[in-house]
Amino acid sequence: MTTLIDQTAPKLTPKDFVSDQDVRWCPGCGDYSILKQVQTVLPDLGRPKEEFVFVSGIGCSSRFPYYMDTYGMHSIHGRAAAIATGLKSSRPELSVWMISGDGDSLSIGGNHFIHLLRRNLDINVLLFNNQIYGLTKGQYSPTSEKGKVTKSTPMGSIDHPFNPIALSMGADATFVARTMDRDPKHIQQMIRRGYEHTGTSLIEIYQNCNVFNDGAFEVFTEKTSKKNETLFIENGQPLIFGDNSDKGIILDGFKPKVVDLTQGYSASDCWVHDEQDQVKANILARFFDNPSIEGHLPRPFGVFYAIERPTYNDLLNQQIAYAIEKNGEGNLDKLIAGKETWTIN
Amino acid sequence: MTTLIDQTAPKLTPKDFVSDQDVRWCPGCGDYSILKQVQTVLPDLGRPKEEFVFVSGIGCSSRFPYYMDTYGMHSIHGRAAAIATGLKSSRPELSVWMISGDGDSLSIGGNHFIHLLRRNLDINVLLFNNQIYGLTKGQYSPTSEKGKVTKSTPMGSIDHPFNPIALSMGADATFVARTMDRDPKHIQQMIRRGYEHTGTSLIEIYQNCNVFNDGAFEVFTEKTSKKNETLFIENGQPLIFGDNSDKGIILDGFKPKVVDLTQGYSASDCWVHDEQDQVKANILARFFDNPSIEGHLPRPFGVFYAIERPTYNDLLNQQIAYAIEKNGEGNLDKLIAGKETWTIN
Amino acid sequence: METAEEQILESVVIRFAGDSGDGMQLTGTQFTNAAALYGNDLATFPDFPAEIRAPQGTLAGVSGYQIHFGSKKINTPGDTCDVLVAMNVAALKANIGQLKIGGTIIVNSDGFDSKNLRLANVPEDQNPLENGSLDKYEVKKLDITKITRLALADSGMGTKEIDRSKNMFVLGLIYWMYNRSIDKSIEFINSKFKNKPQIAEANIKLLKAGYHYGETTETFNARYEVKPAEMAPGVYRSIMGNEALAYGLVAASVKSKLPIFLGTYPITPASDILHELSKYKNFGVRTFQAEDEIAGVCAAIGASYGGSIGITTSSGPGIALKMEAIGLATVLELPLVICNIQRGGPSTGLPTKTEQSDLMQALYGRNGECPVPVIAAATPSDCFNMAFEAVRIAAQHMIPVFLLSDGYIANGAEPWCFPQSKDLPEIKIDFAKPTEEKFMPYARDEKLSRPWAVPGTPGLEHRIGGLEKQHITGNISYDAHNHEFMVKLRQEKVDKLADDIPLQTIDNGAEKADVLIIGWGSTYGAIKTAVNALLLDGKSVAHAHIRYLNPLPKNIGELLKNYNKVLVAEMNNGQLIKILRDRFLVDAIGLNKIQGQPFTTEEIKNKLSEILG
Amino acid sequence: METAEEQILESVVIRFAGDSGDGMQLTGTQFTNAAALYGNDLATFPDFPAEIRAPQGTLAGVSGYQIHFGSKKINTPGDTCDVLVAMNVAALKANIGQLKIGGTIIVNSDGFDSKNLRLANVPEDQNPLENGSLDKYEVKKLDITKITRLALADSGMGTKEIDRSKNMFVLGLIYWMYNRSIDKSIEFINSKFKNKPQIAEANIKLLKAGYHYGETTETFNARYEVKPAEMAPGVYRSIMGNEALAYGLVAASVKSKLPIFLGTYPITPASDILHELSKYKNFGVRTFQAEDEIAGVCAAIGASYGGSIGITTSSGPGIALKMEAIGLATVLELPLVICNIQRGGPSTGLPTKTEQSDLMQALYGRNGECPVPVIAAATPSDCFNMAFEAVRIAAQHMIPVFLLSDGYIANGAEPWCFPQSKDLPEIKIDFAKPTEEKFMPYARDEKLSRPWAVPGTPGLEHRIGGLEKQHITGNISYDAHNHEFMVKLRQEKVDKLADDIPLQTIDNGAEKADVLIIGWGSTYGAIKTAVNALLLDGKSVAHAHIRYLNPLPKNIGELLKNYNKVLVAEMNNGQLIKILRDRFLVDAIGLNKIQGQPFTTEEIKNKLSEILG
Ligand SMILES: Cc1ncc(C[n+]2csc(CCOP(=O)(O)OP(=O)(O)O)c2C)c(N)n1
Ligand SMILES: Cc1ncc(C[n+]2csc(CCOP(=O)(O)OP(=O)(O)O)c2C)c(N)n1
Ligand code: SF4
Ligand code: SF4
Ligand SMILES: [Mg+2]
Ligand SMILES: [Mg+2]
Repeated sequence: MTTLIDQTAPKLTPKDFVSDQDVRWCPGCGDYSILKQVQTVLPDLGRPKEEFVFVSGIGCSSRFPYYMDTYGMHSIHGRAAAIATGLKSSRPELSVWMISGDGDSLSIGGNHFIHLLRRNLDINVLLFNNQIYGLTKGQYSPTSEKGKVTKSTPMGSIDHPFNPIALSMGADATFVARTMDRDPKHIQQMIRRGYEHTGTSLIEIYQNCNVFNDGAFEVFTEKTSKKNETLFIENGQPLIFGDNSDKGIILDGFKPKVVDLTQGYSASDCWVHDEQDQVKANILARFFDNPSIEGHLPRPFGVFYAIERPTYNDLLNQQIAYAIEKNGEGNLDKLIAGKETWTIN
Repeated sequence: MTTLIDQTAPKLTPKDFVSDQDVRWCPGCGDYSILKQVQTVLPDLGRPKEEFVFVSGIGCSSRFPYYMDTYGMHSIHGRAAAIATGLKSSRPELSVWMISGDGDSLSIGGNHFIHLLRRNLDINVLLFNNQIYGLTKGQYSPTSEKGKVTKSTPMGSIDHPFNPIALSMGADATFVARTMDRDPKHIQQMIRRGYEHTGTSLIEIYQNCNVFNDGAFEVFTEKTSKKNETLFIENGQPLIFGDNSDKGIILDGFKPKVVDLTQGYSASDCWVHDEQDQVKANILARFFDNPSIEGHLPRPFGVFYAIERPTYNDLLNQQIAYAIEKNGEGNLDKLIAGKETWTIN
Repeated sequence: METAEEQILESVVIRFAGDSGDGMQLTGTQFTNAAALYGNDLATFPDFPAEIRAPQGTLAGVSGYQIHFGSKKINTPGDTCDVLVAMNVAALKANIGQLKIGGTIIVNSDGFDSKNLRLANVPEDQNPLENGSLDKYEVKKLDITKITRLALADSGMGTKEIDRSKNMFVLGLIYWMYNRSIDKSIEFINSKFKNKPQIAEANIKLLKAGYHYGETTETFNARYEVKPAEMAPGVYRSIMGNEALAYGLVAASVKSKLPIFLGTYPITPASDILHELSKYKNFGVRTFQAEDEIAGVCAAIGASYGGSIGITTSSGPGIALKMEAIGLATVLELPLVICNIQRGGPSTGLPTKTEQSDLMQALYGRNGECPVPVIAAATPSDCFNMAFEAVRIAAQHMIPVFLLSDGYIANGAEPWCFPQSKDLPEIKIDFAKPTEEKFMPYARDEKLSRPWAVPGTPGLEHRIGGLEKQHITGNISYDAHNHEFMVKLRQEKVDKLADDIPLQTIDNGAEKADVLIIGWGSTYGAIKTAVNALLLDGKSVAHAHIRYLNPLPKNIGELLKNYNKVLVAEMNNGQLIKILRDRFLVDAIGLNKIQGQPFTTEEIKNKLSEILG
Repeated sequence: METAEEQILESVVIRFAGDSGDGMQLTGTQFTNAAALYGNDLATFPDFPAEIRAPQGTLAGVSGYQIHFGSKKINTPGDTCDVLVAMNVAALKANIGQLKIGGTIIVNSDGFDSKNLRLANVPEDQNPLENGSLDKYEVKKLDITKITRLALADSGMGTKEIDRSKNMFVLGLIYWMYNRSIDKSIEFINSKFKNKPQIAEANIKLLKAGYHYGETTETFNARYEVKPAEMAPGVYRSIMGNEALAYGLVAASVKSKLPIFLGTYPITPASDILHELSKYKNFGVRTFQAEDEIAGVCAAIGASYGGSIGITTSSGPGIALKMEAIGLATVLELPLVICNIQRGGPSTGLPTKTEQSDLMQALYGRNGECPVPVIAAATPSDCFNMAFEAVRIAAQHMIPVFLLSDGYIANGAEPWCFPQSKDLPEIKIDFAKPTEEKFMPYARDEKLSRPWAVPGTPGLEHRIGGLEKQHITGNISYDAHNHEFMVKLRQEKVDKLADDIPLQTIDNGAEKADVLIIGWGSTYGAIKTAVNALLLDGKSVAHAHIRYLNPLPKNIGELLKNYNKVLVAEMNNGQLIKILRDRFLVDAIGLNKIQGQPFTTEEIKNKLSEILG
């Protein structure tokens, strides 16, 4: 086992991040691709691997840490955010990653999720959204579309689903992005961006569960429909999509509209993406129609929003440092004695 | 004890909603006013009082149900939303009210809170926000401002606070409003609006805790500052405020700006409030600056957003009705026998 | 063309084992139905991995289904099997230990190629089909994959899809071996693939191919006949525990006229109750898949307050989360049924394996003095009875009731002579009605139960909550003596329930004997079989099976005195035994198995024999 | 002007009682400090309502503070009081039952007007100051309100503000009665109102007014002297349980060099530990006020994984919520300290009252077989020792540890001869270090403890989780025998801890006697006093106080055999007694009080006398 303190140590490769455990997802599961992309990006980040910690909850996706040859914890359902918060607050120098599913983070773990976002701990959150409970064999999840027929909803689900991007914006997240299992390059890009962001980076990843919810994201991932149904957003770039980059988004007042760039509109008419604009990020978040609806908007992928705000871990550790600076390191005898003592001889 | 089934029964009065229990809040607490306004509005709603149920969690505010002579449950910390969900789903004809505090609903109960909003049960939520934990004697809450010194934050809080209106919007609430303990007429108005809304009505009420967080909302409630610091929004009306209604809000692109209506601008230049506009409601939700900041925006009060969406309780009960219509009322013998049986003689 | 000789057997145990993707659960269930319809008594034991589909070919991915069927009374799925179907090396390796010496192995030889050997960690030169290690068994080597592909060569289906039908060949073969008709399975296939006629046809083709293979080839020199069992007259069906539990709840709902409200969150092995109940909307059953377990139980409490029978279902980790709310329900004194389908713990533990280790949690897992009734089902069909009982007790006594089941009986099947609706007792519920006097929400009847006054009833407006309440009025009370009084009253309410439950009986054996073995829950079948055998041997032993764990039946103390030794068998590290020792100061001995697997009859027999000396 | 005669008393019990807004807690605390500094031994008992400020004048709003101080050893706050300060009718009504016949009542007569009578539900014609019902006491009627208003007439303060200073007058008067200096309280006032000099001045003025009132008027014909107690030589301070607990944690942090991470959510009566610890950032203490209890404990687990000592604090309902995560920590085998400051249950129960009813929850409140060590503090200062122990055990044995305290000792005070840092033992912790061999996260040392390998250490990368783990490697294992092995191993790990804790001692009385009374936790003082009295009477009785509840000290079984009868006194409906009966089959008798109030010495004496016959 190589020791990696040495800065001149050989550069890490993806293989260094592969653990000795058999990967046990169903053949064809979208989780494989995400695992691979993470293992691809990590060696490039220039950090020794002992500094990475992957914390997950419970769910198919949450098995992830077992497959990474880093530190890791497969915890309990919904609580990864809280565990990661404790770890990052007390060990701010570590690179902490949270792996979770739509059930894990938006159902049982919803509260920790929104609190993590508002506190803005410097943690990278990969939210595997397959719009289903995979591990428990196919009940609907808080991101499943209304009307979905599953084992627990034989007459169709009646829950209005969460829009994870909108929810994250409402919880004052400082970094919000979306990507998909079938676009390796894009996942890698998003993971890198998330890593570079100081604060909680929420990356929603559309992930196909080919056993219980196959094809949920097909229109976004399949070659035939992808270009017309997805909108890849990049900071400073106009919102353009379509088979031949022939469609654009303009804002008509506050209403986004699709325009045809071959018919009178040009790229310069289009809305230019600004990652720091909260209002516009909120509008983009609402590009969330069912793709079967006439006149629907394409689904955005990329970084919706990214701003800087002090992190909870920094603030906490600054208070510690300041307290020591101001009062000196704690003196146990003084503490125990308190303000008033008396002596008996 | 009068029986109220009789439709010709005498009209109810506020007194009919006063229970026989001593009210035990601290003298001066903002909760008193809210209680009074609810007791004032209820008789006017034209519903027999046995149809009202008040469900609360734990906190000073959550003692509320004891003081109402209706059905009620003082439950456990954070869980009022879940209990109310079960009650309303199974008894949709009841008028269900949820009483909760900023700790109760945004700290421990945060998950049930956002799920209630997305499911859109027809429940009226009164969220008493005093930006503190009152009952446990003064720790900071998820709505306390950063830097707040409390019993648990001697060096000031380092948590970025939730913006309850923005969070509710992010959770796809269908009715979002804000009011304050010190404006009885406005509370009454909001309660009535909330009651009339079909779906979850979230009403945030700024409530002064004069023991542990006195004056938190002073700038909004005190005569001297109120007019300049608050913005009362009404559907279809321009956003105007100020001592002599001399200030207005216009939108400069997506940026709201305060303009002087005595200096070149008129009411017709101002942004006209539209309760059904999600984008604008989101912008209004972000009028949330610290009032001590130069050039800050006034704090909006009123209905931010109100749209119609089918309620969970209606959809559930429709499925039940449809199932009965389609398959006939359940036959127990058939159910137990299942598809295949055999007989032994 | 009857080449094979026919033998009559009293009972047979078959174990189907293959990869998670091989459809062994389906094969097992189909054969179970056929055996049941034929009139055999039977018991089954599905045993599958925690992963949805663990990597193909590995030991972790092996999925098994065991069925024990016979012409005599069958109480367990069998300690060992007579026939082992093994679809690959891993399946063979994982299950060979359970096969009787001389037993039959049906292997798919294609599952023993280099790749499969490697995946199962078997060195190439130790292929069990070749190294003689199976000499003590009768091995039937068939290249089922090849046969399947050939049979469906011109079906137009892809290889992957074709391979998935392998299990139908096996099923057909086994039908032939045990002289069963394939008709019901054909019906099943047709209805399952109603919208995919091509697949239906392919499956049926293979089913028949399997059957014909048995008939045609000379691979099998014997064919077996297992006659119908002598069972009490009546109408029967095959039933699994979770199904029975759901039916029991619905039956109680019908008989009490209380609509069901299920508030729950999916978790293995309890989710199927949600799946079942969500189908019964025409019974007025409302199911709410909540955001978590806490919301599930709280919604059930809200519904109970509104006059429904609130139910919540889960397994260990989820039950842990519900405890605070169950405490609330205890103080509110509202009906609530908490079903814990136990699994291997602690923590996430062994989610798909069985265990009985949540008894202490049910009894003591809440803050404060918070007693609640706890009952447990003994067999798959008993889940029906105990679910019915749970609702009855909860609603008539205004109290939360724990119903314990476990993964073993939840997924196990047995024939069930099911009751008729008209023979089930009514569950009489009287909601409070307005009277002249001021309504007292904490007044009590002779059961110490308080009135159930539902919102909407004029004149009964009242408030309840989790703070200590004043006796009778239900107002908040911080009074010292009232608190002690109420704590004791809540305990007495549970204790008094003993008047409303059956006395403990001796299930098997004499009223006085050398050794009494006590069990609870799913250990019933194994204990029953073991004690039967020992009684036949003339041993002085008896079996009592406790269904009512809190309060215990009133006569248990007396009953224990009739035996020199008491053995308590549990699939945990000793929980009920603690209660019995504490209550009766009896020096009971524990027999404990904590392997995620039910007791075998042998294990129990051996321990009893050891004690009998 | 010494008009009053001086009497020397061995000990005195004073109870301050008034409205929640009357500042009785502050008055009590100030007097406690003065008595402590004077060298008295003492014990206190604050007793306040659940509401922040219940409606003024009502019984629900009465707040009390009792102090027992003396020149002899004081173990309890006293069953009854010698002096009762009653600021209004409600306070008198609620507390008169505790006053000794012939005791002194100091009443604020203004609090007995028509309004106050009405609020306290006392009919106008039954004013206790007038109807002779107080004839058996010595009543000192003072219009404290009037005096206060007069004294501060020209302070420029409003009436409401002025009235709030009433308690300072009372304090001054009591200082005079017991011959104490007012200087320390003046210092306190000056520092408390540093930024409000006007209020400081007003308070001091009244303090002096009270003192002078005693000196000048002839209301009091006696003044008392309670000499310093004979206590072991050393440096003392006054300490409350929650404070001591926080110091104990910090001390253990210093001695182990493990930084503290507290993950918690406020709840009465545990919040003060959070308040205390949040002040000690310069000790590297990190406090995290989480969004709920689950997040609190989970964050602590995360921090423990990172090499801190993770701590979580709560009371009953919050502890219930933490159980699933504690199960996880048990399987992860990470250090974790769970402090439960118990209060009256079940459910929300009696939040500000004391109880010992969460022992079973600590032992059994999780799913699966999930044993953890449980220890309990006996007195306010003992909270220091046991908190130190909890950290030591958790960190050295890699295990979650429950530390039980309760509302009574958490808020009660006593003099404490506190230890010096240098005299506290080191807590040696060895984090795992990389070696040549592959790292095995579930390898074990002789304590059966596994290595603590913290992220950031090169070469020790490993994954842990809540699924059953393979022995040594820590990999997921569904193996049947491994599971049983691991369940038993986790139990053995707890059992083996018995080697690392002190043997049980007899606190008081003989090694062999007629009756042994066993207590745990905060009942210590009352039992001690009762047994002392009986021993002086020559009774054959002894007292053992159990601090280590799981595992029990190894010698307990032996020890029990030396007594004919065993009495187990608990502030619950019988919990430890269940464990002892189960484990040792001893027919122990229970003495149970479930009134939200500690035992009185009398109650224990009476029960013991009854048993002694
Ligand atoms: C406390 C608790 N409740 C429920 C479960 C059962 N459970 C495990 S994973 C899961 C949901 C999985 O869905 P998701 O988080 O979307 O992950 P996926 O499997 O789809 O990747 C559930 C309900 C559990 N393990 N623990
Ligand atoms: C499970 C649980 N955790 C913690 C508490 C303690 N507790 C009671 S109320 C409360 C917070 C109160 O704050 P908020 O909801 O804002 O209500 P307020 O008192 O301010 O009206 C807390 C922490 C509890 N009762 N139960
Ligand atoms: S069930 Fe779905 S999400 Fe889970 S491993 Fe299989 S394909 Fe992936
Ligand atoms: S503590 Fe604050 S919120 Fe609570 S009753 Fe008193 S003033 Fe109101
Ligand atoms: Mg999912
Ligand atoms: Mg609050």
